[in-house]
Amino acid sequence: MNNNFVKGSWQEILDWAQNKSINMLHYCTGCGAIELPPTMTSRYDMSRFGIGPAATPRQADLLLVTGYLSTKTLRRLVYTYEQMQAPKFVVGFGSCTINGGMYWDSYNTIKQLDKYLPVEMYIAGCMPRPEAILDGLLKLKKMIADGEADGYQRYEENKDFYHQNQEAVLGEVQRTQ
Amino acid sequence: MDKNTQTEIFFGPNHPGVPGNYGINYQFEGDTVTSARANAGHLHRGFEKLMEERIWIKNTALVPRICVEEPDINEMVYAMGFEAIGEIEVPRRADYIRSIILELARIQGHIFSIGGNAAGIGQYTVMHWGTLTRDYLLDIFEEITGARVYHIYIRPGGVRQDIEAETFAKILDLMDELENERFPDLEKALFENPNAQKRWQGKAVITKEEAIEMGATGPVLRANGVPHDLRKMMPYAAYDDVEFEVPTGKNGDAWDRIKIARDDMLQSIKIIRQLINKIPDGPVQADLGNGLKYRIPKGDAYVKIESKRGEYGYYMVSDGSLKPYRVHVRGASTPLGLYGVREFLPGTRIADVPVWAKSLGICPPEFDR
Amino acid sequence: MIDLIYKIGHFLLITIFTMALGLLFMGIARKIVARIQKRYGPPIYQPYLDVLKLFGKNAITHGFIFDFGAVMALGGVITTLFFIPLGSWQLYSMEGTVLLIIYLLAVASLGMAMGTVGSGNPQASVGISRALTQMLGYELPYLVILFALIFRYQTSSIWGLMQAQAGSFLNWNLFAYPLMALVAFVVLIGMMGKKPFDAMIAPSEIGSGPVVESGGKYLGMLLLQKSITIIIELALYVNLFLGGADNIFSFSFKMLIVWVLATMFGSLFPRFRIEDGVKFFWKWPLGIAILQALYIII
Amino acid sequence: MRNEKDLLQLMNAHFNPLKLEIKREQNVSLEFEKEELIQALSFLKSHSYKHLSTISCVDWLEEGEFELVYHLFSYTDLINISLKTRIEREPGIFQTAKEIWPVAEFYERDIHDFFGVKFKGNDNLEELILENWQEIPPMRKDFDTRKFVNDKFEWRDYNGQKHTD
Repeated sequence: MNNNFVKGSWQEILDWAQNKSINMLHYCTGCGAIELPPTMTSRYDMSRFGIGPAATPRQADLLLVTGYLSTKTLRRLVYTYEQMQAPKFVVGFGSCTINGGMYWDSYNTIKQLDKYLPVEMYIAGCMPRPEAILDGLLKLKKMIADGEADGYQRYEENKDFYHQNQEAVLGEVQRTQ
Repeated sequence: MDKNTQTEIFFGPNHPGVPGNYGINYQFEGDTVTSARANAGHLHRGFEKLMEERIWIKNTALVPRICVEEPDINEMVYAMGFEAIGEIEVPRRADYIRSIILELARIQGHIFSIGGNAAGIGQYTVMHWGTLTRDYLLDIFEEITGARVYHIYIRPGGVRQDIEAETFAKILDLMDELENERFPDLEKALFENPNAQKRWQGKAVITKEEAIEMGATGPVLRANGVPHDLRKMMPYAAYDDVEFEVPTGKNGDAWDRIKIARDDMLQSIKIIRQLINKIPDGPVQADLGNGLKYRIPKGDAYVKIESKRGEYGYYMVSDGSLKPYRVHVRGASTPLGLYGVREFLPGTRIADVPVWAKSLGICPPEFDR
Repeated sequence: MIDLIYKIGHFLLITIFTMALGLLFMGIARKIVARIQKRYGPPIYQPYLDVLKLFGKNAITHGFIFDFGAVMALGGVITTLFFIPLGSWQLYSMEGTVLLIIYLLAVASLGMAMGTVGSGNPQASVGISRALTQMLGYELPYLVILFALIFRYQTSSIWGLMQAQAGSFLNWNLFAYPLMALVAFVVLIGMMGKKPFDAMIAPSEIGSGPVVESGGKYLGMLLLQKSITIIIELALYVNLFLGGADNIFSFSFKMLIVWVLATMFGSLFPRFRIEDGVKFFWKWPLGIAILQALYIII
Repeated sequence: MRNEKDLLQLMNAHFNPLKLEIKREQNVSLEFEKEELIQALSFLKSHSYKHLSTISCVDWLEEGEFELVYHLFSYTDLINISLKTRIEREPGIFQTAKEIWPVAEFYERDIHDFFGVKFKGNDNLEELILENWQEIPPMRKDFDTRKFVNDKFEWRDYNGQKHTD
């Protein structure tokens, strides 16, 4: 992965193009995923903002973590995140990704998402409504256009912080590169 | 699995064709699945442990989050379990309102699964129409309970609040709209579509003996012509006051199950109309004293109701304290999701694996809990 | 020398124009499908943004075969552009024969096949094996039709076939041989991989088939390849059955009509399974094509 | 079509259950000795109780026993029957019901995951729901989930004050 993210006018054009067309990974990790179909289909129609579902991590730029994460899902999520290509963004859904939410004392779910993956933005709600999802994604588009959405760079820079936390919960994790 | 002829596909937790966060690792040769294994556990949050840490009334907020497609089923079974152990009499009006909520949830669940099945075979238009129709039902739920999906409305002893008259009128209008406009569209686009019939006919066949042996109930059993429905066999809430038929199929394949889902919805509309016309007056909540100090005597009970996928049951044990001693959740698709994948998936084609998984209504949070 | 520069300039102009037109058609298709599904859908210029974004992203390569596959697919398709008369523009299309086009299209899909095998993902190889079987399916009726046409007009060059339909629109092949045009329309949907014949890129079964491992610029190249393929196949159909056109705008307009019809037709049908698709091709279209061919020969 | 009482007489005639109880209309529960339960299961299966809803396990920590509950249902009698038995907590071994109902293999694997009960005759008892879990089975009463979460995970602190204290 080349690390020289040069901040030039070319980068601004790419940021502008990135925010106009986002491929959201179709991976419903938690119970919040039930509010995604209404957002993607006719009533709230996310695709008019250029956000559409992508079938595989390779083609995706946006990783929606929809709700709580059991440790088993966290392992697969880390693999998925590392398969995705920069520039990539993570959006945390619902209170379960912020502070464990309803399952704060469950032995099998993680309590804070941003200890394991760089999170651009959280959408609050114990399953946020489609309007909240759209509002959040529009804010994300603005952040991308202004170049503030640099989660993937933060992940590169303090890679060992994230890897330590992941290994603390998951034990050994296979690394791709 | 010999390496040279068979390869393995992780029809994994992250895949558009899989129903929810659940994986099927199958080996295939040519285009046919040879062996398969369920890769469950991705949605495990330890519900039963959490329920033992919370007092009775607090669990009503936790319980609907078990199965996301049909939250009201969990609330109902939890309330029925509490009332069964404590021998609590629920006012008749609350029974009627509970049945209305359950039937609305059934319609919402069935439309969503028909949309999901259609998306599995590439018919995205029906998915869009189905999810749009479901949203109208969520608006009704929002009007009654204040929330779209998790309603926390059915409580031990009754329901949280009454339904006003104009909400009943809205429900009746929606039922007419569903029956005269929405369903005929779906009928023409999907059920009269030769392609869809060809994609579903004869696929994912589960015979009567296999279903009973495995403990699978609901559309999987009724698709073989067996009219088993817990609303008829063990009537609960207000189902003994309404008449309705139990739709059945003939040869137990995906096509019959999806037609049963459609006929179930039509029956639910009939039930809701009868319930609204005959609803008695009276209180909607039995007087159980202060919610924070609910306490029922020592005892246990296994209660079950008919969810859209079949028998959904709780085994609840109370030791007389403020908290439940043990709650065991029996999801409707547990036998199919774990055992059925290993026994009945081999032999199907790769193109039919999503048809197999979605038409059998495998809902992973039920057996991951 | 000047002639060579003129030719290169002309060639670049055609390629860029075709890519832009193809992406515009894909944007229109997404809008139509969205309207059928009672929603707004992305703006018409969305595919341009997708391609620009894709070329801005990093991409992981799976070895030389993977890269070469994508380049070969795009290259193969661009070479076929030489030989197709696009309305008034014709580079070498004097010599372009129908069989050459069929051969060059096969080269492009073989290139994609090589690329996906290089990616090593089992879902990609299942996808590409489906694509090639489907090609087998629709090639048969298509060749019967082409031989019938060639026999009828005694020339195999597209330009010749197009000239044969000059004059009033009455002697377009669409009206001369309506059944054959219908069969060619169904085969066109199969060639473009639109629903109900998109078993090879079925997202819910094999995670978008051959392109499952290609992200970033590889996906951008394959998107461009798809846009050019659409234009080529539409141009072939318009030339053979709608009498081509003298200027590029009426040519594009005719292509647009055929494209809108194909999209509407496709958006209401679920996906065939791959062997049902091939069986369908060999049952009705092949039968009608043979009937029509006999009618011409006798 | 038996009603609840006939069912109890039938069971009384063939086995000697410790406790018979009609809990509610269409709901009956019986308690058996450890050794007799498997025969009672196959006996009932041959008498139209073909549907095994699920197998539950309750951990009675004070009495030092696990309680296994088998829930059956008959499509002709329309009666729900729960067969209970008690096994000691420590060895926690019981025979498998796999031969009678093949699906029981997964219910037993689930109970093994959460309670650590070993079922003789059920060979694949490896992890079904949890993934490389080192502590004691989580659903046992002596496993404290809040203490475990305190050590392994870290709650978010809102300027110095954890959201849970």
